[in-house]
Amino acid sequence: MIWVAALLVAMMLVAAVTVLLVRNHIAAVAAASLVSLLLSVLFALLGAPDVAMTEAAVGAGLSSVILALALRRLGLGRVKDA
Amino acid sequence: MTLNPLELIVAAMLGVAVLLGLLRLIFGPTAPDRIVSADTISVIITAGLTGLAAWFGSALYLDVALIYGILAFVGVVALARTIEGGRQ
Amino acid sequence: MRNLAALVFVGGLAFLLLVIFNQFDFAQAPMVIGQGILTDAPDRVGAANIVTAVVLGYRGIDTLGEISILFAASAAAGLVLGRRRADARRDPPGGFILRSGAALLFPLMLVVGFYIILHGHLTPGGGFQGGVILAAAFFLPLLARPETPVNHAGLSIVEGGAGAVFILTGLAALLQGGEFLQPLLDNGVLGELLSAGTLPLLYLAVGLKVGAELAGLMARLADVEVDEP
Amino acid sequence: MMPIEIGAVLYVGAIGLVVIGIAGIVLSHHLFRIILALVIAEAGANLLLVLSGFRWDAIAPIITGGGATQTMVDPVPQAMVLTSIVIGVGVQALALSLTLRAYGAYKTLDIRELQRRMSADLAGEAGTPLPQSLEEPVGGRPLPAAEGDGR
Repeated sequence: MIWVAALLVAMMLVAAVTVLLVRNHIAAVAAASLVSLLLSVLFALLGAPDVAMTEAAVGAGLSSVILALALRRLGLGRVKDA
Repeated sequence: MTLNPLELIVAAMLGVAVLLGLLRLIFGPTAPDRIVSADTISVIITAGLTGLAAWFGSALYLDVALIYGILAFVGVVALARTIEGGRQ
Repeated sequence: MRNLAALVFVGGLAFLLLVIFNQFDFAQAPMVIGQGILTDAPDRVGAANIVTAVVLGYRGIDTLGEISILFAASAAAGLVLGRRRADARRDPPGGFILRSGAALLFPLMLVVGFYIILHGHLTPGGGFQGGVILAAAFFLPLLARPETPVNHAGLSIVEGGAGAVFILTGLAALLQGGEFLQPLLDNGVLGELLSAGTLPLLYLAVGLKVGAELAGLMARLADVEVDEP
Repeated sequence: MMPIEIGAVLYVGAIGLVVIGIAGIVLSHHLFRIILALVIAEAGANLLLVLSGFRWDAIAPIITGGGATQTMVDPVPQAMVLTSIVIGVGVQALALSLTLRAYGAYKTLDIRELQRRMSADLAGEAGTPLPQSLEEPVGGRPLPAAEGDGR
């Protein structure tokens, strides 16, 4: 269990740093939703399935939908050339 | 709570898969790469949650995986629509 | 200079938090209230999910405050965003796959959402999670076809009615001589669908309210117009 | 031995999320990035709360079938975190709608630029001279005279 938890924590921290450092806003939203996803697995591991479900629903789904809608309205969502 | 060899193999495979996806998320050159990698990771993590349910021997965690699968799909669709709107 | 000060502050904060939590024994915290609730809840509230018993039974008035805060936030966001002009440009509809996928997923997501809400006292889940799924279910067709009309008046009626049901259930407990929001009715058999008194009714109200609020919020957010730079 | 190690790992994760989030809030200059950092800090705080209720050899606080009483984790922090997550998304939506309005009014999301335009707008509205900038070229701290005048 300790290795699973350590791996999850390490990936979560990497994704959190990615949110702040990545230049593209869409990628930042994707990384933030990844932080929520990994956090919800951690919650499930810690014996809190209720909280894990809420975090998965809100953090992974609703929050990224709201952020993506706002990005679209802000006009920041356009794709740069490859 | 120790893992038997089969569970260990499953956990290692899932971990390596998520790590590979994470590499693409960090170094992916374009935004669509990163969104696709986030979607891939969410699918892998759904599989991990069902594996967690098997490991704990409790069906309660399957509900979590169900919710996870549905809402990750909606979130990725919203992100994809955002990119699509920007290209016109 | 400012960044340096900020970094020093953040590092100090990390050090402070680590030192504080180093004092606690991990996973050995005394569970005074938690242990009491764990032994007391199955008999008194009758919900198999103790977290539901805490959210709606022991801390019901906190939940009322929470849905009030959520209502205030969504109402304020709607007020700030405002209405769109009738002649504003709309987004193009989605592709074929997205349109048929949304039509296919809509009833399935409704079923899953109501399942999560109504089984909130038996399995993990409940009003908040199910409400989020309902909101996503009603938002998905809007994502596929942006010209779909949104019935904001109907959403307001559902939201207000659900909130009224929540408060009326609390007042009914008050009329019967109990406390506000005290669970009524018979507890039933632990682990059956119709058990735990009024808890499923309260969670249904919470779920409909959260779903209506979030669906209205997302529809407004998708509708708002900002001039493209 | 084992419990201490895994506790340290989990606490480092939670505190790391909080610290990364706060660093992002303080160091970013873009409003959207600040909201994302707020989300991360909130997630870390939630993890810290759930960790405080965790116990070894305990199962999730849901009674399943048998009725054999096992030890369960503390349900009270979980209920609190449930509340906190849902309120967090409401706050996030409100912040995003305010951001959208600010962008509609001032056409920028950089907070320094936003503050400059906003104070210029306010000064123009009130008919007062433009307040001096608090950012000094050298020394890095505002002059004492700049405190009183202006706003």
